[in-house]
This record gives sequence, C-alpha cells and structure tokens, in this order.
Amino acid sequence: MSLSVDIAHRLGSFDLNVAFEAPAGVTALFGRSGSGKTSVVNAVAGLMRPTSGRIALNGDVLFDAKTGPEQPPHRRHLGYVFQEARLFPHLSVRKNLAYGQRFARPGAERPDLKTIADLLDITPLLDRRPGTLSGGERQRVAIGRALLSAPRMLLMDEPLSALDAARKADILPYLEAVRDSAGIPILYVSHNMTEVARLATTVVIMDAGRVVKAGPAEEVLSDLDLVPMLGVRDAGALLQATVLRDHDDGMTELSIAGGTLFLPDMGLGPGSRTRVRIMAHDVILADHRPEGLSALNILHGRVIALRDGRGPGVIVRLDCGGDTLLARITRRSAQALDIAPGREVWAVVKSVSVARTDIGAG
Amino acid sequence: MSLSVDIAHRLGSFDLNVAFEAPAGVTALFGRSGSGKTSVVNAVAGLMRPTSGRIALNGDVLFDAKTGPEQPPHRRHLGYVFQEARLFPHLSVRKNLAYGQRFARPGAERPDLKTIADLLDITPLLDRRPGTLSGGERQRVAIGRALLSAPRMLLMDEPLSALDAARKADILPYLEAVRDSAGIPILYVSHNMTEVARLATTVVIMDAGRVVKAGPAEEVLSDLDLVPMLGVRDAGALLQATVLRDHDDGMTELSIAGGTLFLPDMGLGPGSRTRVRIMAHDVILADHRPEGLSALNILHGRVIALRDGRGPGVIVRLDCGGDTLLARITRRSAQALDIAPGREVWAVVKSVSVARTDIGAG
Amino acid sequence: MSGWLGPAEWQAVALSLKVAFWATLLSLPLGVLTALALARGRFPGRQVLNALVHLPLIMPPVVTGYLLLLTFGRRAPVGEWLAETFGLVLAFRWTGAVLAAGIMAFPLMVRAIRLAIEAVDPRLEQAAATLGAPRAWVFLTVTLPLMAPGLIAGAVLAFAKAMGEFGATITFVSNIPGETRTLPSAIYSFLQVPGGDGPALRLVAVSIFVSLLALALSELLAHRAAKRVAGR
Amino acid sequence: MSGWLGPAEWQAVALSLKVAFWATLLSLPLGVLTALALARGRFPGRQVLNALVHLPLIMPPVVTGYLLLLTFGRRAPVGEWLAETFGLVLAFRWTGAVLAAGIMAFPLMVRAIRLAIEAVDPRLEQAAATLGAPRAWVFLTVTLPLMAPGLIAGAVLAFAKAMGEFGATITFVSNIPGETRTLPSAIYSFLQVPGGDGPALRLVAVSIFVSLLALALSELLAHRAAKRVAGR
Amino acid sequence: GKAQEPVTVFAAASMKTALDEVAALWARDGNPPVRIAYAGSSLLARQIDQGAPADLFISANPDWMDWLQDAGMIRESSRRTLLTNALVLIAAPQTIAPGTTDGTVTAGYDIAAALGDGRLAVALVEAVPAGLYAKASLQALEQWDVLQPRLAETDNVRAALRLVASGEAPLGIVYRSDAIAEPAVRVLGTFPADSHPPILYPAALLPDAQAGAAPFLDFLSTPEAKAVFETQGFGTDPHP
Ligand SMILES: Nc1ncnc2c1ncn2[C@@H]1O[C@H](COP(=O)(O)OP(=O)(O)OP(=O)(O)O)[C@@H](O)[C@H]1O
Ligand SMILES: Nc1ncnc2c1ncn2[C@@H]1O[C@H](COP(=O)(O)OP(=O)(O)OP(=O)(O)O)[C@@H](O)[C@H]1O
Ligand SMILES: [Mg+2]
Ligand SMILES: [Mg+2]
Repeated sequence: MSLSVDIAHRLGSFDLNVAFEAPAGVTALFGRSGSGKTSVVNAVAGLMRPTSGRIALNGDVLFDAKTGPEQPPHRRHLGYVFQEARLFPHLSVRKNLAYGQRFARPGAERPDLKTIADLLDITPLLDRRPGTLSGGERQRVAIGRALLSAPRMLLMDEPLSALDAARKADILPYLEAVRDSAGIPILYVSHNMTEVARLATTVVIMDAGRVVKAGPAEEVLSDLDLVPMLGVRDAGALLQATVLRDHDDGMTELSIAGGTLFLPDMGLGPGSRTRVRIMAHDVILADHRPEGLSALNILHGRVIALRDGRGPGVIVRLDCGGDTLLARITRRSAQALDIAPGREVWAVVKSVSVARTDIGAG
Repeated sequence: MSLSVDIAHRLGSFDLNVAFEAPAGVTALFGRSGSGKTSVVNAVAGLMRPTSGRIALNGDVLFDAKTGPEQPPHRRHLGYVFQEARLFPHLSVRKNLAYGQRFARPGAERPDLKTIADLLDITPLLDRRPGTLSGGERQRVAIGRALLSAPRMLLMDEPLSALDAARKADILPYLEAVRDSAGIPILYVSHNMTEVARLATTVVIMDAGRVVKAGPAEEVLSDLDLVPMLGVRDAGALLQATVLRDHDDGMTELSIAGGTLFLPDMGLGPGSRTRVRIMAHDVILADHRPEGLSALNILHGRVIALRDGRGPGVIVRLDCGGDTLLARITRRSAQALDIAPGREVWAVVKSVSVARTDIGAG
Repeated sequence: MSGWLGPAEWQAVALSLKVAFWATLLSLPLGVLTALALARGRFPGRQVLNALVHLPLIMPPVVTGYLLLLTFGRRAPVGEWLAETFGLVLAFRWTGAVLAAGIMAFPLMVRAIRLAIEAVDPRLEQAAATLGAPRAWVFLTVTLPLMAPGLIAGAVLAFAKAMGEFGATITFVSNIPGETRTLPSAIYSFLQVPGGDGPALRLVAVSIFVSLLALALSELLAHRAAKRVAGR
Repeated sequence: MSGWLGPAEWQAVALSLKVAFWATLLSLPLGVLTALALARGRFPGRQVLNALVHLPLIMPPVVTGYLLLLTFGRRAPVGEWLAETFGLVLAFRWTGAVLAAGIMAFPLMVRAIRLAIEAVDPRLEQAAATLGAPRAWVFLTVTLPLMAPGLIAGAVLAFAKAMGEFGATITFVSNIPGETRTLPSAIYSFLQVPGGDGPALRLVAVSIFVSLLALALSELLAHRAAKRVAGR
Repeated sequence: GKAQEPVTVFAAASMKTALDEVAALWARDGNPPVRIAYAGSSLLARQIDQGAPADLFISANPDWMDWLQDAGMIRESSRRTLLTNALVLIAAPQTIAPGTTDGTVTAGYDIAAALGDGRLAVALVEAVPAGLYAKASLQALEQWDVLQPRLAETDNVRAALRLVASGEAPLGIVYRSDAIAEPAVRVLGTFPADSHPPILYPAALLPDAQAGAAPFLDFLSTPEAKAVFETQGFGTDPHP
C-alpha cells in the first residue's frame, strides 16, 4: 500500500513541482496557505491533470504523462474530503452519505452508514438537506460520504478545521482505526500540528510548490532545521513506545528508549507499541533530578545541539537513550543551567501534557 | 461601544434563544459545531430575521421585533467575515477588497488597502480572480474586505480556521490593534481556545442554541464548571499583568498579583497593562520551591479547589496572591503531593509555554 | 362550454394539445443532449450545431416548413426511407405536426437548458466522480437534478411555442381536419373571412387558457426544483 | 454582392437590422426588470405578470399583431394618446415594427434572464449588503455581472427572434417598402408569388448570415462572461 | 402630413409579380414612384379599417372590399373591378392523369381517380378565396363529397401550388395566374367559369387618398398595364 507522486504543473505564476512517497498509514501534507497542498491532492484525485509526471497507487498507475490516458477520477476509488464540503444540495444528508456506496469496489470492506453517522454525530441530520446545515455539520457529512465510498485511499483536505475539539476527539480515533485496520492509506492536509503529529506516519512539508522535507513523522517533526517552518509552537518529537502495564489509577506505564513514561490510560494492552509526541515547549530541563514535582515523567539525557530561535528562546536537542527529544527554553535559562552540547540534563515532562490527542498508535 | 443581543428564533427543529451583551473589545462566541453561533452572527448582521427579540449597537436599535422594521444589512455597517469566504467571483481580489470602501461611514477611520493587503500577505494576489485562490488565500481576502469597509463592528465567523500558524500569528496582532485602537467591537466565532484566549475580552459559551455562560474572559475561561465543555486541553486562566521592564536578553518582566513573570519580549513599554494566559496543562505543582530548572516562572499559591476530570487527571484551582491559576495534574501526583484545599504549593510555569499567541493586550 | 365551441373546434384543441405534448416530450431528451454538447462539448462542429439549432428561430416559419417538406415529404429521400423502414409517415400527418412544432420550439428549449447546465457547479460533479460514479450516473443524479429549473423552463417554453406554432406546421403538414388542423390553423382560417373574428378570439382564449395552465404547473414544479437545488 | 440583392432587398435587410437592434436594446432593461420581479418578487400580481409575459408566445402572432393594432393603432386610444402627447406614431411605422418584434421576443428574453437570476447565489448579494452596498448597487455590481451569461443568451434569442419575426409585424405595421418591409416581410412577399422562391431564399440566406454573426459574437461574449462568473 | 410620402398601394400578395412590373412601367414614364405593400387581402382590409396610410387598395376578392365599403372606408365612386382570374386543376410533373376535353374540367372528369392515393392541394376552403372558389366548383361538379376528405389545405394558393410543384400532392387547384408562372406544374384544365362565383380583383381609392393615387389607379387599366397583367395569366376584362 503506497502512493507515489512525482508531478510538475504550472498554475498561472505558481509552479508546482513535487515528488514524494506516501507509504501505508497517514501521510500529512503540511505547509502554509498557498503552498500547493490542495493542488497536489487534486492531481492525485484526477481532478487536475499535471503537465508532466506520474502518480501510482500500489503499482497501479493512475496517471503518467508519458504513457497516455490517465485513469478517470471515478475509477481511482479515492475518497476525497474537500476543503469546502461540496455536498450535493438536492440530496438529503442520508443520500449524500450513501452516494458512493453503490460504487464501492467489490470485496472492499464497506462501513455501515449508521455506524458512520453515529460516529460523526450526524444521525439527527439524516433527513435534512445540506443547505440547512452548519459549517461543521457539513464538514462531518463530507467526511462520512468519503468514508462510506469504501475507497482505496482517503484524501482529506483539512477535514477537521471547522470542528470543535470535542468533535475532533471523536473523529480522530476513527481515522486512526481506518489507518491501522483497513490498511487504507490516507493523504491528510492540515495546518494543525497536533492532528498531524497524532495521525501522521509520514510527513511531507511543502513550501511554495516544492517539497521541503519528507519522511517518517518522527524524523521530520524533530528536525531542528524545520522549526522555523513548522512554527516554534509546533516543534516537538515523536517517540516510539511500548506499553508496559496499566495502573489502577488510570495511568499507563510505557517504556521508551530513554526510560519510562506515565500517560493517561490509552486502552491498549501491555506489549502494544505506540507513539507519543512530546512538544518542545512542554519540556523543562533541570541540572539535577528534581523531586516533589507533580510531573511524573523525568528523563535523563544528554544535550546534542542547541539552536537559537527568533526572540529569546533556544531549542535544545537531547539524546535520551537513543531517542531524540526537543526542549524549548529561554536563552536566560540555557545560560543559567549552562546548557551546551555534551551536558547531562534531566527533562521534566508533565505526563498530562502528552495529551490524549497527541497519543497515536504507531 | 456595546452590542446587546436578545433574540429567539426557530430553524426547523433547532431552537435558538440567546441573550448576551458584547461590550467593547472582542466577544468570543464559543460552542460546539451546530450550537447556533453562525445563526447569532447572521441575526446581528441582518441576514436572518429572528422571530422575536431585540438587537442594539450602542443604543442604535438594529432590530426590534416589537417596534417594526429592522435596519437593512447595508445600513448596519458591520464587517462580516463569513464562515465560507463568499468572495465576488467576477471581481479581482483588489476589487473585492475595495468593494466596501465607498460605503464607509463618513468620518470613519479608513484603513489603507495596501496596508491591509500587506498585512494579510495577499499583495501578490491583487490582480487575480477568487476562483484561482487557495482556501486560505480566499479567507484572507475576505478578512481584508471586511476590515476595509470601515465597519462599526466586526463579525468574524471562524476567520482563521483555514490559516496556518504563521499566518495566524501575523493577523492576530492586527485584530488586537483593531480592538484596542479603533475601538471597534468584534464578535468572534472560533473553536480555537488559543485564539479566543488571546483576543477575547468577553466570552459567550453556547450550547444547543442557548447561552451557557457569558462574562469577562478571565472569569469564564477559568470557570472549573466549564472545563468539560471547553475541553480539558483548553482549560486555563487569564491573568492581568503590568509590564515592569524589558531585559536585554529579550525577556519582559511582568508583575502579576501573585509575583513576577518572565515572558518573551512583547514590545510593550514598562507600565503597560496586558493579559497572559496560562493553560492548566502547562502548570507543574511542587511541594517546595524548586531550583535548577529551566522554567523561570515559579509562583507561590494556595489550593482552593480540586475537581476530578474524566480519566486520571484532576484540575487544581490555585489562588496566587488574588489571581486564579488552574493546574492540571494526575490524580497520582495529587496524592503524592498531598494536594488538598488549603495546601500551599509552588506553581512552575515555563515562561515560553506562555506562547506569543497567548499573550494579548487587555 | 361545449356549445361555445363546435365539435370541429374541440377537435382542433385536442389535436393541438396532443401535438404540443408530444413535441415537448420527444424533444426534451434531444434538447438536453444538444444543450449538453453545446455547453460542455469541445468538438469541432460545435458552432455549426449551435447555428443549426438556432435556424428555426431565424428563418421564417414557412421556409422551415418548406424545408421539412423537401426533407421529410413523401417524395423526399428521408421521408421515403422513414416510411419504408419504420412505416413512419410524417407529411400530412399529425406526426409531422409534432415534428414541425418540435423543431420550431427547439431553439427555445435548448437555450433554457443550456443556461441551466452552465449554472451547475462542476465541482459537485467532480465530487460525485471521486465517489466512484461514472459520468452517465453523475449526469443523471447530479447534473440533471441541478438543472431541473432550466429543464422545466425549457419544456414550458417549448410547449407554449408548440401550442402557438402555425407557419411551419401548415406548410409541412397542411390543414387536414382531425389530423393536422391545429388550433392556430383554425384561428387563421377564421381570421381570413369577414366576421370570423368572434370564433377566432374564442379559440385564442382556449389556447391561452391551456397554455397558462401549463405555465402555472411549471411554476409550481420550478419552485420546488429551485428549493431542492438550493438545498433547502 | 450588391448585384445579388436589389436595392429594395438591401433596404429590407437594413431595416430588419435596425428593428432587431432597437427591439433588443430597448427591451433589455424591461426584460431584466420583469425577470427580476418574476424571480424575486413576492407581490400579488406575480402570476398575472408571468402569464402576460408569455402571451406573445402562446397567441398566434397574427393575433398579437392585431391586438397591437387595436391598442396602438391610429384610431386606438393608446395610439392616439401617444401620438398627441409624444408625437410617437407606432402603427405602420418602423417604430411599430420595433414594438412588435420586441413584444414577440420578450418571453424568450425574460425566460433566459430569469433563469440566470435564479442561478445567482443570494449569499453573495448578502455579502455585498454587509459591506454597506444599497440594494441597487448590489444589483448593479454583483447580481447583474453574475447573470451576464443569461443576459447575453436572452439578448441573442431576442435579436434572432426579432430578425425572424413576421406575423405580428406585418399585422401591426403592414409591409410598406422602406418603412415596415422587414426581411421576413420581403421574404413573405416573394414566397406568395410563383417564381419568387429564388429571391426569397437569397433573403433567407442573408437573414441567416446576419443572425449567425450575432450568434457567434454572443458566444464569444458569453464565454468571457462565464469565465468571469466562475472567477477565473 | 402624408403629402410628401409616395403613393402607397395595399395589394393582395398574389399580385406581386404583375403589379411590381406595372409599377416599374409607371415610374419609367416619369411618374412619382409608388410603394406597394403586399399582404393577404383580409389583413390589408383590417389595416385600412384601422387607419393604415394607404391610398389605394387592390383586393384579391370582393368580400373584403365590400366589408370596407360597408364601413365607409373606401371611395365608392372609385371602386372598379381591375382583373379577373380563372381556377385551374394542376398536376405534378410525375402525376399520370388523363387529359381533359377542351382543357375544361367537367363533372365527368374523375379527379379522385386521377389523385390515386395522393391528396388534392387547395387553399383553405373555408377561408382563403381560392379555396372558397375551389369548393364551389367541386360542389358544382358534384365531386366535393368524394374529395373533401382528401384535401390538403394550405394557408394560401401559393403554398398549394408549392405542394404540387414539389410532388407532395399529385394534383391541386390554383389560379391560372399562379399556374402559368410555375414551370414545374402542368395545367390539366380550367374549371368552368360558372362553377364558382366570378373571381374578381376589385380596386378602390381610400377616402383621403393623395392626389397622385387616382392617376395610378387609372394607369392600371391602360393597355400597357393590361398587357402585363395578361402575360401573368390574369384576365383584364371584367365583363366577358
Ligand atoms: N489559475 C491559477 N493561477 C495562478 N495561481 C494559481 C491558480 N490556481 C492556483 N494558484 C495558486 O497556487 C497556489 C497553490 O494553491 P493550493 O490551493 O494548492 O494551496 P493550498 O496549499 O491548498 O493552500 P490553503 O492551505 O490556503 O488551502 C496558491 O498560491 C494559488 O494562488
Ligand atoms: N432550516 C433549518 N432547519 C433545521 N435546522 C436548521 C436549519 N438551519 C439551521 N439549522 C440548525 O441550526 C443549528 C445551528 O446552526 P449554526 O450554523 O448557527 O451552527 P454553528 O454554531 O455556526 O455551527 P458550526 O460551528 O458547525 O458552524 C445547526 O444544528 C443546524 O443544523
Ligand atoms: Mg487548500
Ligand atoms: Mg457556523
């Protein structure tokens, strides 16, 4: 299961020239407004014909500028959640949802309309027309419609941007389940680093029509070079973790390369592997192992690199028993604690700061 | 400068019944998808006629179901940024931006098109048509169009949801400036607590067509009762602060009721008053004053209340010399530190965790 | 009311209704196809087709009728072929009146439908395609319902035109009572003789009444369709 | 080519162009207003207005022409009043031909414009209103440009119809050479006599040529307008 | 104010070819040109009734002239019968039909048999003069009942002629003046003049006709003009 994209196209004065691989799992397209994310997704869906290049899904060539006719959109079987919902105004919500069902590939696992409607909290809307829905309701119906077409791959262009935190928290686990169980790859456009960090297995960073960096999420998101591009607020590291045991008080104990972590219960059994994201600004450094703090997670590590940010902050890259951890502290603190490459430090991570939506199965 | 809304309306099976006051500054309408936010804004703009009630802006009655004809939308002079951009497809971006300029109220301060276009980073798009813009570009043009009509009040329905962090960071300070200098009240719909916390002076929480809670932002956002509704991730406190001095290393020293805080330079002169938001999950509690930490801000306080959340977390409400602070810690930590009402604790706040976008002038 | 119009007049009314009905119904699918080709097609003969469709509007009806006669008459190649192959005779038959009325109404119908097609948001059709729907299905379930208001407008224009068509009809199929003597032919006959004004105006009134009934019906349908299309 | 048509025929061509041009131009604003009232209005007489607009399509052209004669003729009250008050004589003048052609083309024009108005997204008009634009300005700067494709379609239908209109015109203003002898009337005159088919067909060709020219022009304009409306 | 306008003639459309030629002669003689509006007699009569700016009316049948006369819309004194015409039976080129004796269609000539399975093209038998005359003749020849269901009626004579010329109708009944000008048809015979009311083309000046109209009306009866009319198949002697 893998999508390979290598295309070039010109839109007015905008030059799109991207190549990346989207392996199984979620590939996040991340980039500022106007960087070409929607254009890439349109090309994959077959709604835009690039001037040159090639797009293939699991070896099935969707488009090749050299070898002639591309596959028409309806043969591609890609569930596209558009940036604007694009619901069919003349059909009820129910019929909108069901629209793609009849064209599901034979043999594909077909999700159930009722299940999806409940998940998306749109069951009370089923008999309404799209014209009367609120912005977020529309977006949820659009997500449901794409899911129900039983696609080979999901293309999601900022699907959750119109949704409140509670709704997001309901939908994200389902997307994770789609990613993991159904083996359907997802191409996911988002500005929201929390979403990206949670879902993405692969991250493609775009800028001005070019791919700036692409690779496994852990690698890309903890790349210090990308901090200015991702935004300092969104810098952080993804760590592979294994569940050790679940405690009675609702905490789960995880083992990572550099020690153990306590996180709120994730409902995973012991032995499961998972990913946790630790934001750089959620890490406090100490020159000794601190005691008597409410923070449960204290990791020992060694400073690898420092990078000055804009303003009075620095980003510190730590090696914690093999894992990379980022910490964002003030220059003043860095001086006070004498932070320099090679220095041994303790990283204080509030367990709850590794929030529910930042925990994703990997 | 104040908007007063008290309306009732029925949309199919949805019952809207809201009353609130939006004083000068930014009033955030916050609520889950489908709670009626857009409907309220539409009523204020004159695009929906409520069945009953009254809407007035500074004593100027915009609508009164009892006393006859309402003011038509174009006389209300409210700059509305719609949830969907609604640009005029046949006009260039420049003409879209300039559309409202000719109708600006005489005497109103008229922002300059070039300035606004630069601010929104849309100057290169001025001669394009909306059909070729990306989602985020469209949204920025819509914001510019509303700002340039020199409105008496701004109505913004999730204006920044399609924008990346960097773009948001550019636009938010300008909205603050509008709020503070021009004295234009803003009614601001958003799901994003960071935006709300930064901008809002007043917060109106809606649910299922009703106002659940309305009042000054500090009060509403640190209301423990609302934690389940706002989402645990978004719990936090707003503190009034006064700038003491700016340090050479780019830090600003602020005085709050409970002590001093160090924050990245805010470009405000000594003596200015401002607001800082401290998220509950960014606060670590300690049973003694910790030393040797990279965190610069350590406040002394007393536990007022504890509230159990879903899962293994508790929210602790502290009194820090008169200010309220929220801290979110695990139940395990609470037991370890013996947290109970009356207990004296130290709250560790990473200065940088009070991020740039969480600092707003108050 | 049966005393108000003679049996011959009632016959003309019934015939006109039959002709207008079939002319509208039969030309609808062709009108949709043509409008689709004109609105969306990118083939070389597009402008020629467009011109052809408009011809009946531009040419005097008599000329159109005469051309029909030269094409579909008994002695004309196409007419002969139709008669031999399908047993379909058009000249001097009510079927020919249907053809004449349909052709005269065609430009009006196509224009309305074409406008409606052009107003359909292609992004919705794209959305349907990404859901796996083949082009024909997209057309049937998305494009067609969304252009319903234009379809209705086109149909009612065509019906009204077919009810009123005279020149091409009488030229092509003559004026045979019970077969091709439509309402307008009857009206024309009355107007030719001194004193015929009264009966002529009575028939005009019937014609107006019938057409307005169709109009009112179409408004109702169009209103519903517009509501659907707006998604409410 | 001047040898191909005689001076009298050229005169008819010129007159038809003049009549069709003015008929189209003058009925456009009224057509827009009427379409607007029908598409958006919520007044009691709406259905009556709708019926009225469609009448010329329903009634035999001769009847329409005759009614015009009875209303605007020299002996008719309205005609007399117009002549006395404004010095405007319509009956048997080319101005009357403009009126007849305009009225006959009106339903086609209104239908096209109305369809276009109904396709305009009211949310854009709302957006304009919130920016302070009064209704008339919104109409001029948002509604009107967005319905341009329909406007063009309406105008070209009206022009083609006006070029081809015969029945109402000859009835209302007769067939006076140089004054009211339009192309279709000239064609009619030729078609009434044996041996006139040749000249008649030549005139038909001219009529088709002119109308197709207008059609091609309108396609170009409509294409541009459609691109604008799509925002590209 | 119509003094400066040319003399306007309202004339039945079927006279166009002949009348245009006569008008050309008139103008060639140095007279001020006349302009002639052609249309159906019924329409022209109605228009005159509504104040049409005509000076002279030439009708293709007496009924509409009578109608105008009753309404006081013509100068009775100026009324005259200008032309006559005859009714003929014509055949399409490919029609195989027996010839008539002496070129006259008599009661013994079986039109129905000659028709085969085709139709007989005539102008509207209840409305258009040529159709009215044809009906009268067929009734007089006692063939009406047989032929009535086999008619193909047209809105004018010219259209009936066209049906026969194109072969769509094997036979037709038209004026002699029409048949003569159409080489594609063959005249089988003339209907007896007494089988139908006389076919007359009356002309009259309108009450406030311009001074120039009367001389033109007179010109229409000059030998020069008559010659033209006769070549076109009209009769010029109303009292044979
Ligand atoms: N026809 C065109 N002419 C010129 N520029 C175009 C055209 N179409 C698209 N563009 C430009 O291409 C760029 C990429 O657009 P795209 O929609 O892919 O951006 P995006 O990354 O999805 O942005 P957003 O996050 O705002 O949705 C934009 O800057 C847009 O202005
Ligand atoms: N005509 C209608 N009939 C029935 N329900 C309606 C109608 N119009 C709106 N509603 C309902 O009213 C509720 C409020 O809609 P509104 O657009 O105000 O929500 P919102 O708070 O802006 O949501 P979002 O954040 O998703 O944009 C929604 O649940 C919507 O489904
Ligand atoms: Mg996009
Ligand atoms: Mg909303």
